[in-house]
Amino acid sequence: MDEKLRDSVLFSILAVIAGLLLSGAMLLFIDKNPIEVYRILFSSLFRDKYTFFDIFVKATPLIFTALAFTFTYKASLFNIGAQGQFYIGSVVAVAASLFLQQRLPGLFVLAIVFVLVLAAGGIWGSWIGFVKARYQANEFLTSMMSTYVALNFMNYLLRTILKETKGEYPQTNPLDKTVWLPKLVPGTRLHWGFVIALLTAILIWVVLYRTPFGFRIRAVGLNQRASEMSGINAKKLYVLAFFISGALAAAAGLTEVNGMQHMLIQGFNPTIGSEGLGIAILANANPIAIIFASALFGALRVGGLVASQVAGIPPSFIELMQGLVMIFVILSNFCCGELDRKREIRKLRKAAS
Amino acid sequence: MTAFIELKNITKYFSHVVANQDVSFSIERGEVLALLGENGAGKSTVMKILYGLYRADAGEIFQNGKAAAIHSPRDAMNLGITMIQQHFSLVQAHSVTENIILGNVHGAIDREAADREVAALAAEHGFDIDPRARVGDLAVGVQQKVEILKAIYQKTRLLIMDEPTAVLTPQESDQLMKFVKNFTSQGNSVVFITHKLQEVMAVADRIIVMRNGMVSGNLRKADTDARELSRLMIGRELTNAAQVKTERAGGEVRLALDRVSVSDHGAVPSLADVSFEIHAGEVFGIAGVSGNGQQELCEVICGALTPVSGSIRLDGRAIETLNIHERVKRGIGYVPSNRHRDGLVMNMTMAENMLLKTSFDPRWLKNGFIDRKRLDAVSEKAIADYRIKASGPAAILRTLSGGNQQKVIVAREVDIGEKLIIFDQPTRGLDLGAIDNVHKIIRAERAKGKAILLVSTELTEILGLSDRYTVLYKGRLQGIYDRSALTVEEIGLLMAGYQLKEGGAHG
Amino acid sequence: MIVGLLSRAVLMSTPLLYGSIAEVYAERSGMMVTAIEGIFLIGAWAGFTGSYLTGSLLIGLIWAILGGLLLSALYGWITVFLRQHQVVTGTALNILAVGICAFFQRVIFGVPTTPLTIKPLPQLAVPLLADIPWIGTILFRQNILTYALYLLLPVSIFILYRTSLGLTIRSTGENPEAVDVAGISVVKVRFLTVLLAGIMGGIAGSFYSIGYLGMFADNIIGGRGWIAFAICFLGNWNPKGALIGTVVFGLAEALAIYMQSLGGQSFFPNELFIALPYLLTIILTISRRSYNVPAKLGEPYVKEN
Amino acid sequence: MKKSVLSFLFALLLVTVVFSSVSAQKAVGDYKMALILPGSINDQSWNATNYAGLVASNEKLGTNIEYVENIQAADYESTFRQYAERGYDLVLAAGTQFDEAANAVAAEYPDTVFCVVNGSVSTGPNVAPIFPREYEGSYIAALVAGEISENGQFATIGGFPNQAMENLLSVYEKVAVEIAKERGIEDAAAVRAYANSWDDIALGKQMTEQMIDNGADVMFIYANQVGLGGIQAASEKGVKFIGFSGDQTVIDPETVVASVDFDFKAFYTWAVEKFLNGELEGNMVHEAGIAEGIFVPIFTDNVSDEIQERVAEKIAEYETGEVDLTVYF
Repeated sequence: MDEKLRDSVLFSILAVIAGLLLSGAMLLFIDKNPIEVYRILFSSLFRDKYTFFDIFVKATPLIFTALAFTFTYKASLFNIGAQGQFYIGSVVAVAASLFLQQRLPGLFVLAIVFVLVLAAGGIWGSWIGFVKARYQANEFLTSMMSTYVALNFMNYLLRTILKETKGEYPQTNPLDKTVWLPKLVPGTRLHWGFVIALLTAILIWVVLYRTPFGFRIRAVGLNQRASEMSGINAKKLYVLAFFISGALAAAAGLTEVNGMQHMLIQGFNPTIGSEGLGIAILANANPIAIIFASALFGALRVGGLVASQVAGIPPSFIELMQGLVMIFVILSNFCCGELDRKREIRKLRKAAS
Repeated sequence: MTAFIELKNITKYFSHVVANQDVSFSIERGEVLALLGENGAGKSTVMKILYGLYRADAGEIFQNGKAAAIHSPRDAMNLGITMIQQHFSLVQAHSVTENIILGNVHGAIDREAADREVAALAAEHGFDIDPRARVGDLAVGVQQKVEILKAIYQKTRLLIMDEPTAVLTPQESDQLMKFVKNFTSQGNSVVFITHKLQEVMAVADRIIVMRNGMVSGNLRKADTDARELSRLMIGRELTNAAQVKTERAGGEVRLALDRVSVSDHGAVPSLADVSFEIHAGEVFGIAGVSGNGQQELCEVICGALTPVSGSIRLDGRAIETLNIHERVKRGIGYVPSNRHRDGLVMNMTMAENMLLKTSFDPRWLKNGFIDRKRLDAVSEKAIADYRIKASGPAAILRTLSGGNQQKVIVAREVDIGEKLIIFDQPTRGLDLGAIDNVHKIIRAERAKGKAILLVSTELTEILGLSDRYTVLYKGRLQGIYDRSALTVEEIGLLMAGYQLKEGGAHG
Repeated sequence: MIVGLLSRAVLMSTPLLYGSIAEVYAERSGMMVTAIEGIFLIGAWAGFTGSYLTGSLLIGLIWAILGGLLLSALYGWITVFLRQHQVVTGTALNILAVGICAFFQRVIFGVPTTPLTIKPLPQLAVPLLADIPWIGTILFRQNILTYALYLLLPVSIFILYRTSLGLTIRSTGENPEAVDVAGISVVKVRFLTVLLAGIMGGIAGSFYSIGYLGMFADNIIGGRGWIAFAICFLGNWNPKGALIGTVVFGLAEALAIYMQSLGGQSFFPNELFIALPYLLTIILTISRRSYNVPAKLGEPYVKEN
Repeated sequence: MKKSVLSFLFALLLVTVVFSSVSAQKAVGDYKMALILPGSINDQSWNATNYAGLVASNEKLGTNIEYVENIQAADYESTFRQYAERGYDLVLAAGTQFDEAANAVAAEYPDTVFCVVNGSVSTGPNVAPIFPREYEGSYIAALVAGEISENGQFATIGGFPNQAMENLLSVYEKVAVEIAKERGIEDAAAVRAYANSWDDIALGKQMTEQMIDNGADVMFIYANQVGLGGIQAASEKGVKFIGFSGDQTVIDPETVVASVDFDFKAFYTWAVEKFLNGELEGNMVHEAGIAEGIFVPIFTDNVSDEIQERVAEKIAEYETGEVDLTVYF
């Protein structure tokens, strides 16, 4: 077991390095010195307080979407609709905040909004689980389609009833300061959403590994038939797992709207769903490891932005880095599996001879 | 004269087991070779290597004295070798013809011509098969004929059959044996993989016995007997499953099924009008060829299936509408025949598997979380009580041997089944020591006054353990008998669907 | 006007049908090509770049095919040979494809001040047929890629149901072990269908850049690869079904654009039309009765345990 | 006496300080300036146009404006801040979508001037948006469109329906229809649609095709890359297209017979010069239009000299202030 864990950590690190090396080599095509670019990229992270804490600002929603993917993944379900669930969460967060901000005290509003966001995201997610349970509809397909539906729903609202009062752009009015998530570190953008994300990751770990409910989720994921034969209602768990998954992704909407952007804009964070998936894989679907993997992706994004300001590399370089890192992580999963197999065979040979 | 096929020093490792070690033997022209051994002895593996499905880690294969490079089944087929897998390799959704010509045609397919060709081939060998029938709709015995036709279609000279009679009635088995004799009389060879001694004695010319991945005997049938073979197979003398004399338990009726029917897909009922009672302190046996409704019977009692009609009572109370979870609470334990699929989560720990069926039970909770101390203690106790070879409660179940996995499930179900325990094929794939162990447990639980439903395809097991038994054929009971009421031949007829009194074919 | 609408529906359906037939082949062998969006994008980019640099649409098309082939080969290598998860691998490759196209677009073309355009594939009127009223305009005044499709569709049906290759492909998705035992390499079959999907996906992608628009933009595909993916499900994994599914999507899109181009509506939910195909997919997925999903779709084939 | 000496000394000090500060005034190239772009500079439309403005300013004025591309909504504020933190004197951002962020950040960094191109909100002494009066540009486009239309059917596509967009499209439509009617086309009319996208080229092409099928004979699109698809469609259908925001006649002079080029080179140079001269004040929107030479009509040979002259006359008329376009809003 220990060797396995060591391999998986070692290979994940190697995979990240390999991904960065290969994408760095691409920089030679545009006559940039990769070493110099990476030096700027990583040193810029520590350039000032603001930039440094921005890593965690970026990581916050990613933790949520990665957890969203993970939670259903543990039940052997694929929720790739986190992007749409995030949009639903964002819409509800902004609509409820705008509606309540004048009427109730700020913290009170935040609490209500939080509950509403979780409920809305959960319901939006749970129908995917429901049609899977009831009609055996492929959840991969339905969750993917649900993102486009959510996106267009959001676009419609932004173009009509949620549109800013000056009526210029498909975006909402800014929120009152009273309903902002409070700042965590003064002089930076880091808000309490990050703490919520950390606690959520820990909570999800506890739920999965320390409660009967989480146990059943994992059992269904590892052997659905045996679980059902053991009296576990897999269909009910499908709906519940998707409810929680949807609520988690929607929570990212709350932290982004109330914590960071303080309004809703069309085309808001269009990649956090797929990045969340990548992070979940990098973290081997471990809620605690997700925190670190999210910080890495956050760092790549923040550093990449600064590097494109300072070193003049095109912004597509960030996607190149992320894509290659993900590919290498997948390859490293294969290597770990092979190493494990070889090790077992070696042991057997020794025992046999 | 050189052998048709010769295997030399074949060695194969799987990730958790040594499947074959230094396996060497030959296959002659025109002979029926039996490959005998317990489950997991490495019989199938070595044949899959010969057929090119697996690649050996060491060793060589010769055909007619020449080294043969077999890297894929295609190579094997080119050498005239075909293998029929234990669970068949047919595409359920495709027609008989499509299955037979798969891999054996090139370019465009003239469907009508292919159908005609297959029909002619079937007629030639006396098989009654519609080439256009969907394989998934055919009975298992017929599916095997499709597999055989496929081999003949390829003009094979060596036919390897993996446990071919496991799914057949004794009468169907006889037909198969006739085909084998006929086939080998034309100079072809057959390898028969089996763990059944009687079969070996009936059909084989020569016997290779395997144990723990190694060849433990290579004998002509004429020179050996069942006693020697079983010794080679299990490593020690076989003691007859002693019929322990126990007085008939006179307990009250514990489980009562009354005209229970289960419909699978609406058409043919998988259980029809099944009625019987099991008393407290009684073992009730279900004999029959597998696939005749045994699994449905177990599942309808444990709650995984709902009957379309009839009632099930436990201690007089109707339970047919309760779900699995509620029946677990009422004390019904169930050891399923396919433990990997239905009873265990292989990638979880031993302790987590102990929790699987009772995760709703508040006794495992402490402040809303799983009480791991308690769970570990219970698991430790199971490890001690059942002598489970595991490093501890945290051992991943996959790393345990098959027998120890079975012990885990038995330990759990015995604990759950305070009233009734269902054992479906509880000894399948276990070594003799483990079989003994399971039998002991069944007797002990009986003695405690539990009702026990024992499903087995091994007649010796049924006859050795049951107080009363029945035979299940196509979802119907073929009468209920006391332990010593019938001869083995009579039971065989019942298993094949004949009624004893009328003597005519049933259904 | 209605003729124009239908003609445009056929036009816009063309790449979707290429893509969904590509998926039909792959999924029949058990492989979900979840990298389809990325393959479309690479095809669009390589097709444009090849055409622009060489001035030949044919060479552009070849580049597109090579581009699709390359990405699908990577996908196939990881999922078929290394047996890694198909959804996860696809997600990674889709992100990577965005990076590659945008990055190398910059590497090759720098920052042009005027739009880079090429002359897209011309509409060719088929003699005689094009003069049939209505149908002529709708079906026979299209470009060469659409005509190729008229051939590809029956050929695909023939291959899948009337040839040994088709039988092998279909069997691989249902029961790979049977195929293995029959002496055919499962990984080869699956890799082959994935490559085939790469080729057709590349052509589909290039349709947007060199078949229709004559230019390339980073988000030129914008989710259309996923629509092709969805159509394969809706079409019950056969080319005929894919055709029907494509027509439905094509009509919905054409209708959405028709409504949009009428203008003058503010609260009218255009978005509903844009989302309609996706909603339709969900509804059909739920309501479909005879679900013909290949039994081993998405499962890697592991021989040894 | 002492007092006068003191005051003299004080005055001297003051002069010295002022003088030295003048002599130490930065060279143009020493100003730290940056431009934030919402998309990629090779998008062949909005971002490319702004980038061209930056290049022109750097070349003509000797400034050293840096740029950063593809900034997503979530990073507007942080990007402003990062430049401000690093002591940039002027931060430009291309697009009104930056308005909120600029106004939010500005108060904390009084030494930095925030200038949103196309912006219209200014709530601080150091927030100085610059705004091209796009409706003046669309007026020019309408002058051409009205003259060249054969059936008087005008069609327009906008990216998103914001106020500025609606104004400029209204001016275009009403003026074009008016001219067509003057030319005797009684049933002249205009139809307007929104793509709700800035970058879906295929959508632009399909919508345009549909509008042409519906009868339009002059197209006018202001929706970045969406417009590129529109030109493609117009070209295939043989319909005239009035280019906007860039010199789109180079794409296809047979189709794009005329184009209103936003001279962002002039616009940027104008704005940056204002800044260097200390005239880029806050709390107001700096508008520029025909008078500032931002909108340049470009004609191809497909527009007759006669029409070109008439258009030039009308523009001259406008510059004298005789025409009020706001009545068309």
